[in-house]
Amino acid sequence: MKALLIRDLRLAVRAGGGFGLALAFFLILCTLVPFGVGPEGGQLSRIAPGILWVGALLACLLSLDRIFALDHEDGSLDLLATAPLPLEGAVAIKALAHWLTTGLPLVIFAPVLGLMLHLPGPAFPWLVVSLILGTPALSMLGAFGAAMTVGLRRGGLLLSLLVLPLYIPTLIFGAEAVRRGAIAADPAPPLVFLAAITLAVLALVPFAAAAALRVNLR
Amino acid sequence: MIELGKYAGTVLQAYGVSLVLLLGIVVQTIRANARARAALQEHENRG
Amino acid sequence: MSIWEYANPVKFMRISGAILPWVAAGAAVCCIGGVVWGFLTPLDYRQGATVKIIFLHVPSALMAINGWLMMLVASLIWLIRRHHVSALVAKAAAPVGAVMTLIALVTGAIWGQPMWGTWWEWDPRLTSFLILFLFYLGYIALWASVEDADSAADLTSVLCLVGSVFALLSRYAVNFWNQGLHQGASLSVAPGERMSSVYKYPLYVSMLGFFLLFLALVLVRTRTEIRLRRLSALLARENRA
Amino acid sequence: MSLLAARDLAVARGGLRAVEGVSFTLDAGQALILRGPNGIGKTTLLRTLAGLQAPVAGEVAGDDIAYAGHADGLKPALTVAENLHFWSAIFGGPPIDAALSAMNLTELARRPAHALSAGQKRRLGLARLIVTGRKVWLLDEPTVSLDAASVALFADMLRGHLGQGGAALIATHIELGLDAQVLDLTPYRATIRPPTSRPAGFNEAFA
Repeated sequence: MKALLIRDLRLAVRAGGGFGLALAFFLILCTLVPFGVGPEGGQLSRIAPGILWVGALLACLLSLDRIFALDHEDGSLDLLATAPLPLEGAVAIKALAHWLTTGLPLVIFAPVLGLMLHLPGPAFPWLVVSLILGTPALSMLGAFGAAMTVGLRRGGLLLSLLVLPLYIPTLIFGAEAVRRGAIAADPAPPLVFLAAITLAVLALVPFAAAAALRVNLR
Repeated sequence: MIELGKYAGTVLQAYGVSLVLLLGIVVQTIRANARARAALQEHENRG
Repeated sequence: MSIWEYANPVKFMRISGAILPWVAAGAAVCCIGGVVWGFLTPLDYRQGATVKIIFLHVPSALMAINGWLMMLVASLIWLIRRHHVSALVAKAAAPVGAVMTLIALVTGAIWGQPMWGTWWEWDPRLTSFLILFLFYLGYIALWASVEDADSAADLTSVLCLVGSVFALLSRYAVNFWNQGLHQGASLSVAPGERMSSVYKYPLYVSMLGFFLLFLALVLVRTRTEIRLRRLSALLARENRA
Repeated sequence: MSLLAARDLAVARGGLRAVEGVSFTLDAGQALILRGPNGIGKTTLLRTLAGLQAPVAGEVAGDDIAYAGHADGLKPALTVAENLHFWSAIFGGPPIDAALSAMNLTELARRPAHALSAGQKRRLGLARLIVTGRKVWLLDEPTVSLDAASVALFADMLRGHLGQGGAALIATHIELGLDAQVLDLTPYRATIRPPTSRPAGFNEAFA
């Protein structure tokens, strides 16, 4: 398991494309919003929690179809399937590698973009907490989508159509937590729901993803 | 006859759109069935 | 060569062929009967004529949900017993369920328009039907983009299972999200809620009508899928021989 | 006890049975050459034996299996040594220097895989087999894009593996100079599926 994680992280660093792409997309998205919505601080700060969360979610989505596609093309997916490592474990490791290379940088980078969008002061800690709790679910659900669409033509487009509806509960609770943090209301209930969803996803989705992978490996 | 009151427009709109959607799926279903039946028939005659 | 050895599709085609005319006739009678009977009921003192939209909104909403449940059951049968016809039933039911969801959305929005003053209101119930519609689209798109039929059946079944859990989850997340913003919709005629009986019976008839219509459409579409599969199976055998 | 045994095995591709009724056993030190016209199902049979897909009928006994398909499973961004280290860690196999020397890759160890020629990549893919530490090798056209010298090198490595009590099932058309039996799949080509048996997929259930 560890070897797979180290290899994937090394590949991401060496290829360099991975997390840089997602961060750049997140930055561009958050700079486009004021052009569309207008520069007034009041309006921006009201929609900042939602924009930051939708931005992080879309940035996560961007790099998902590479998770299995590269291994599928060069044949290492077949070899991994014949290895003693359970496929569910391999999927979980792939999702973890995606989270470390994409999810985590988004969490660290989000407050900077929060400043740009005039996010109210008290909301910043809750933005980071909600993203830390929510992005693992985004990566795992994304791995499920990637496993479903590996080897399909136009898989990337299909991946977002399949995965985005699955992101809705995480987005609702995540953005709500930040919004409540902004108005100094109690963000605990949405955060608890968010954590519950993420834990459930991390526990159950690998099995669905592995099943989909086995079908596509046939 | 049937007295609809001031919301007549709304009701007719709802029924109109629903009718269009229902007819759409019914017609598409029947046409697809006919096409499949013809294709199978043509293949089995040729086969 | 045209006899199908393995009885399964033949048995289904025979049974569905027999009951189809009855189901279709029943659908026509109940749908039209229910709606016309509904039109004859008196106006609601508060909502005026818009209450008549109930005879479309509630049955279609019910069939939208039952349609997905039917696909879920068919997917489970496919995964567990590899029953080829049940996979095709699931594929056939998806577009019909999607249209039912669309009707429920449109009639719900139009019905609420006078009350809410806007064409689209992010009411928790309507929004969950919108989310269900997204799941339907994903399911149909997945069937369309996988070439091999067996892989397509497996993948769509897995998607149906995961989608069902998340559709339910979204249903409650939306409740949490909308309550958090402002007061829920004033209009909430959930099926089975106590309603003056003058509306109840035409509603039951149109519900039965929509169910039979749904069944008829799914049967016809399943027969279409079976014919298409049979054609490609014959072609596959020819190419390989 | 045989390392790998198949009893009355039937495999399918695209929902149609390719071959059926295949039975054989593979003991330590034994090699078996898989022959048959293209498209009969050699690759499908190997993938089923490797566990990548379920057989339609019959069973497969044997779990100490390493599979090598057409693609070598190499990461271009990693060096030769890193690729082998990775597979050795995944399969829990022996250290990589034996594999490097066996396929004459020792001086290429530091070179990233994208800078290798097709032949060198193939040799690295085959060297991976040693690193898995598995006894039974399932090889699908292993000598593709190998020059004569490399084929001889591979044949020696294979003899070494068999000598140490390993076994191999190889789908290939060229002569490797091994004293191995031949399993020709032509007589096992699947006929029309008998009505009572389970269909392999849509193409059999509906034809």
